[in-house]
Amino acid sequence: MVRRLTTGLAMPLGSVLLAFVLGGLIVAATGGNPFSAYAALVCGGFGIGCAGGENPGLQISNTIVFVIPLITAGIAVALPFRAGLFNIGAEGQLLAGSIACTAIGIKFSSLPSPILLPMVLVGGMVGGALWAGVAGVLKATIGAHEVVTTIMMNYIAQWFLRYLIVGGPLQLAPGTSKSSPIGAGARLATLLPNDNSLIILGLPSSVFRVHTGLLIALAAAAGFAFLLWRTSLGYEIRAVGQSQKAARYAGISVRRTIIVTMLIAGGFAGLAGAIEIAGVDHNLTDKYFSDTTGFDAIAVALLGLGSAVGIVLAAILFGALHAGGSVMQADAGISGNLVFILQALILFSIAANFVGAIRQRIPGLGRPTALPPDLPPAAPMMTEAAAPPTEA
Amino acid sequence: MNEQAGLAVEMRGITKQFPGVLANNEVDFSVRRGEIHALVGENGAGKSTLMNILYGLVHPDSGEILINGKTVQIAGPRDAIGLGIGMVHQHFMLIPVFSVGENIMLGREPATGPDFYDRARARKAIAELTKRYGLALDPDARMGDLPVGLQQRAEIVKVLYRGADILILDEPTGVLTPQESKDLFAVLRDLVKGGKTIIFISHKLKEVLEISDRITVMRRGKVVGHLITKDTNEEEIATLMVGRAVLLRVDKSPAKPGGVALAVENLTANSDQSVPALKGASFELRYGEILGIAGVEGNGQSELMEVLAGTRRATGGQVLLAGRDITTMDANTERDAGVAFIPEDRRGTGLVLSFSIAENSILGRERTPTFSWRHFVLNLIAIRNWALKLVKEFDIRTPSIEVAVRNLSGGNQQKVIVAREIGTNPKVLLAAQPTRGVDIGAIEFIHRQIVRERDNGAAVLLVSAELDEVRSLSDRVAVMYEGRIVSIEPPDTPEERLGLLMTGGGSSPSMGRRPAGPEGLEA
Amino acid sequence: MAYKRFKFLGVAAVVLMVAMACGGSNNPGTSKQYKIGLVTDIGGLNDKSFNHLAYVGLEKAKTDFGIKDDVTESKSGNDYVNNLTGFASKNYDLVIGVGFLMQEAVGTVSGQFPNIHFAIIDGAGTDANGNDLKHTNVESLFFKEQDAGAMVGVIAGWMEKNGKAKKNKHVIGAVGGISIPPVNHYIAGYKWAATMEDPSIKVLVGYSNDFTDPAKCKGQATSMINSNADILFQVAGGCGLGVLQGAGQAGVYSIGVDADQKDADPSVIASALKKVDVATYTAIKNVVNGQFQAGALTFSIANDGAGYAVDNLTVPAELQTELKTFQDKIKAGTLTPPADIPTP
Amino acid sequence: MSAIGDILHLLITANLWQATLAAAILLLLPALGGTISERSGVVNIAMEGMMLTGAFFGVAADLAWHNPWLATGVAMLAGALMAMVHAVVSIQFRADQIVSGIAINIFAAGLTVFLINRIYGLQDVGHVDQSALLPNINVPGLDQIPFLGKVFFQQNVIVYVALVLLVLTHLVLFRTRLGLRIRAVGEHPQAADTAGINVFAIRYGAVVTSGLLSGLSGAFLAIGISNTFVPNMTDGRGYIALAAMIFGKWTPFGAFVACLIFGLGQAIYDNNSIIHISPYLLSMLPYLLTLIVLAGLVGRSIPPAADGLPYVPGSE
Repeated sequence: MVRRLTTGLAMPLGSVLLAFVLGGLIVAATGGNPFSAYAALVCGGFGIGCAGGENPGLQISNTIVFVIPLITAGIAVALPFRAGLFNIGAEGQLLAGSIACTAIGIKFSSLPSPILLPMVLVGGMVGGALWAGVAGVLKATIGAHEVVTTIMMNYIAQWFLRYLIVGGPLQLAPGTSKSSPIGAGARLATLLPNDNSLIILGLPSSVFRVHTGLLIALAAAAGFAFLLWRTSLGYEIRAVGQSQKAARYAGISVRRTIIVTMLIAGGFAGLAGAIEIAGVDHNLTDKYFSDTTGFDAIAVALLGLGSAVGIVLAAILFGALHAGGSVMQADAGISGNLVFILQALILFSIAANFVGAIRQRIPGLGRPTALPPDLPPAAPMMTEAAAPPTEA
Repeated sequence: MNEQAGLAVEMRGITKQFPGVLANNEVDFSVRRGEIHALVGENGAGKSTLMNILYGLVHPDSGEILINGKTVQIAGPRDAIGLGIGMVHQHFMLIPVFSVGENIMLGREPATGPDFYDRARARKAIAELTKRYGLALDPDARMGDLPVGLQQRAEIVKVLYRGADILILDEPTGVLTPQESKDLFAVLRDLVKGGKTIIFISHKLKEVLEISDRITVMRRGKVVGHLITKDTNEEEIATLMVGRAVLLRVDKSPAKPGGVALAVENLTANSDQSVPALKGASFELRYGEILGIAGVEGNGQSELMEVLAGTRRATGGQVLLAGRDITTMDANTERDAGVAFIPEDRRGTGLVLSFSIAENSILGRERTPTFSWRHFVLNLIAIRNWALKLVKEFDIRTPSIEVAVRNLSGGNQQKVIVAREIGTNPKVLLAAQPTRGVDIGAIEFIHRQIVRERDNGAAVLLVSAELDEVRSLSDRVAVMYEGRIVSIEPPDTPEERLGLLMTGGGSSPSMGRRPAGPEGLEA
Repeated sequence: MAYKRFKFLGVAAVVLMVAMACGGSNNPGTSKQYKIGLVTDIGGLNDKSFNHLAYVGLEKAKTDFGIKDDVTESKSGNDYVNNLTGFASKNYDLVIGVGFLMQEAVGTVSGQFPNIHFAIIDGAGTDANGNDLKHTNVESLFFKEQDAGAMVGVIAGWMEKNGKAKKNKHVIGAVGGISIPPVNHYIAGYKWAATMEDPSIKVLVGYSNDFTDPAKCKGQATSMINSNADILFQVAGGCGLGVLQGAGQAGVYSIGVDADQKDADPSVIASALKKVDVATYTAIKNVVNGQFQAGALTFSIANDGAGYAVDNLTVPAELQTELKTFQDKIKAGTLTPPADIPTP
Repeated sequence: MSAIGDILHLLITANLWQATLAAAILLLLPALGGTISERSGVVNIAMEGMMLTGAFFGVAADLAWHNPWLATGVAMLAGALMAMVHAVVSIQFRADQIVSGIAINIFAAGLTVFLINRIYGLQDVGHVDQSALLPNINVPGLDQIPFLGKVFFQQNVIVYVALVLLVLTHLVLFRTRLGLRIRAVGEHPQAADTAGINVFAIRYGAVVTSGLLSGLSGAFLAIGISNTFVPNMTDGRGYIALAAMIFGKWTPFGAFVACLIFGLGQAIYDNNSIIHISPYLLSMLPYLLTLIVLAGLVGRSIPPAADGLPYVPGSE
């Protein structure tokens, strides 16, 4: 794995660098100062070199809060990649997870934390798993392409959520667009005491919103790595991803593997949603209408080359970008949109492996697809749609 | 033949470097106008690369090409076609969902009005061609429905339609029945009479000797010999190809058959297109013998092997393994029961190319107690030791077991599969095309391994498209035709008789598949 | 759905301008330069609605008081707390949150920074259950949208009654974005007043369930026009522009919302004004003058915080007086437009 | 009266079907583009981004020159440029075409807002006057036909154009030489190449065409149906068009039928001021239907053989 990492490192790093250069050009071309912009971005993301009096601790805390769901959601995209599946549905699965988590957290709000917290987290995972399972089953049984089905499931989740909290059963009160909060027992503790009077780094400790979900996310990353490289299932997932036929001839049930993969992936995405509810919001709000974690997760998975460590690093980058965007606007006066343009550029750059091209497609590094050397390309529409995996 | 005729093709000092491989190294190659010139060599010798260069699909790093004495630049197929060069590829360049007519016309379609495809004129054009060269085809048939023989015919007509004078045929007989091959040869001779020049790529020496006027032999990207067909023989060519004397027979002691290992009772199964492919095959396989299955590809051999291996569902019939019914077992259970399977498509189904040797060495066994704890957590040490053992025993040439098999030579890739399957001392060994596309050295090694298994008492079922291999390796030869075992013969049965049996008594060339269009068009 | 991310991306040049402006900002007199931070909701600065107006108020305050102003646009709901905290932690004198979507965030952050003044448009600092926490450092700026709605309702009703509309079938319409309080207040006043003017009137109310897609709102409008509505009131932000344009194409009248939208389409005869700029300006003024007052500040016709503009229409004297008397009655409190849509 | 009854009553009004057709056309154009692109073997989920870009530049150009036709041209050009990026990245660099598509959509959405800032600053994108909009045209005579007249002959000019393009696309794909080549490239690029067809040229052409059509749809949305640009005004239509394309099994008329169904859903919802309908179910409709089609309940949907596979010359 370490080997994979080092050999793969040049490509993602180069891609990010390239994206930032291009982004800088766009800023400059539109009359902005890329250096001050990036300086503010770094300050906002990592609390380093802040000119506008930002509190470094606060910035880092904010970044981490964004990073937590990106890690778990990133895994939800990366795992299916390994099986040759392109899960664009992390967002929908995340929403399903947060919905399940909230519903349980409200229904059993009186239960004590040791019981309720596991309930909401597992409930979130189940919700996400079921949402992804639809795509998995459709794929495994009649070969419906998962890219399309997951996109559709994303929309359905979106509208279902709106229904639930705008006039639906989960609505807090008429005229509101949020649910009532989950029980105290369903909430993840913050790492620092949630206390307005206790002063840390010159700020009330309650402003540091980093919560124990961080530990869960890191554990999830470790579990992902273990599953992939140290278990028979992971082996089978990778085998199916690299060659469905070979896997089938070896007696591996391609259908079962596809479904199981999607279920697990959905579980991770659902976990991301549950953690957001249990750790940050404590209720479903309209913020989830505009949530994009599940899409950023695609970039995270690609940039992380589908490896656990890579995902964590990529999640940190995108978390920092998100958190830094606001500061960049406040301090450097460059629109936060730049962050999204950067993200798109990074995607292009990885997808096309411009780096590889620039480096004359040096053998071993210059794989001209979105995916790192040991990842299969997203399966072509046809072979998938036309020929569902057959079993003996 | 007209010795004095000028050169149709002359390639000088062609060099092409692919990542890791020097595919062509200073190759000089020339073909006289109006001859059939055979280009022979083992897989990976550089034949196809050379021809792809001539056809503009690949661009040489250096060297020059002359057509009819004039230096030319061939940037792409368009240029090649313009120069009157046509190529019939080993893997047909046909679109199954298109009609024969559309396939032939593609790229040079007749048009009416603004740009409408003119079906009528297409029909007429094809009718003329088929009349001129006696190559009957139904222009409206769906290409996917034609038997290979006719598909190849369509490929040839396609090339002729483009006005080719120089035809390149890449391994044209690989997929043909002996009868279809004969027809093809007749066609080729006619074409040459009609003034065409033909380059014939093959590794089947008998055919080469039968059809060609001159022979160019390649080995490891270099030309190692120019021969006049009538002054040479199989041994000479083989020696040139391999670079050393090779014995074309397998030496093995007579078999000592034991009890019945596999009893196959009127087994039926469908192909991937879910049309019946196996139509009631019955035979017995005994321990300590090699039963070879001779047959034209596409007569149900693949399906038979897959059903026996448990990777394809049988639609009827019964398979008994030492008396135990295994008809409906899946691959894992069968493997546990002692059935090992060497699938025919090495790269496609036998290996996960991006996996390391170690990983491939447990493919399908990743949940066995040997390699995993509780069928879940992999035992990396056990896997490593196992892989090292195989590499040593089966002489797999590799720097380490962590190398991805993608980076191994075809022969070593095949050895990995053979090692994995034989390594567990199976009771029954199913070997489908075990030596397809591997160098002669590896062929010899693999043959020895298979014979050794037999001598250790295993029952071996062998399927091969190479009749020679079947005859030289088997103790008994079962001939398969139209999804049935039509006869079981001793290995020394003359090739002519086997060929006849393989073609169901050698009637129409389109057998084994649905005939296309009216029978009248055939032959 | 990746597009959702950009559903409400705002304008950055604004901020650019702000930055420049700040560079050369001179403030005569006052020794201390006040620092004011404005946080938009996901609508962004050019939502053609209250975020935009809040900024206008901020700009006015800057020229008048020479304050240092900074703006952060929230890219998603995740940013509210961060952006508010960002300004608070830098000891800004006033942090303004725009939009009721930010209620909970303001409630949280104002609790963490008791010494920082906060103001929130269209809401209060609440807890998760939506209860006002009544923090003493939070100024809640509420609006009586129903007042503005009522005034344009008068215009619509009067025209129907007197046959001044296009079809005169006594049918008018209102297209809302999503059925939420700020939207429904407008419609409530509109329907209420129109019915008072013309008892025989029928008021169609529809929701596009969208705030950004003009085509959706145009569809709503067209359907209403097909049902003989000839005056359409849009309460759907960017989506609502489709209403104005649809009305124009069908040759009927339309009514704008929040800001004066007479430029959006010739068919716009009036606009219901919600003077968020005034409110923002007032909040800042109070801080500068040391008159910050916690609790609710309600902006209505009475204090000129809400109102209407007559646009592409020459108002008959009769309607003039009608509007005048109606407005006076509301100011005097003898008439009180309802906050909830009346059901006949 | 019950909602069902109301809907049934609606279904016999010409107005509903007029609205349905208009809404459908908005989806049809990108769907046609997607069909052409994927028939040539390039997966295209970037219609959303191309449409959005087209909408923005269409408005910008119309505001500048007050000429809807010129503006429409600019919109199509803008869509085509976005498509070009997709083409270069996924054909030349053989990038994963889905990732490239996602990137296009993100990029377009980011860029348009970024440009609003640069060009218009705080003043919102202005409003195009009625005179400079793509006009609604009533076909003389025909528009008087009861019912059908209103549905088919009292529409925006783009609707007529789109219907022509629909027929044209069908003819080109399935009756012409060019179409034969496009499909050949999408089914078996190697075969096409060895037949002397320029695979890259065909694929570039197809992808760029999808950009032109998506851009046209963007213009229809921004300066035909509405008169200004609102960030993300396309509101996911590119994705619904994708669904329609699959629903229609990669055929123009199939996609058109799908678009009509989706359009009908929207048109019915537009009447919620008269009858009450849950917005949520109707909003889910297109996606649910697509899932059902994919589930094979309405016949399987089989894309071109080489759809999504980059072409490597000389490979087998």
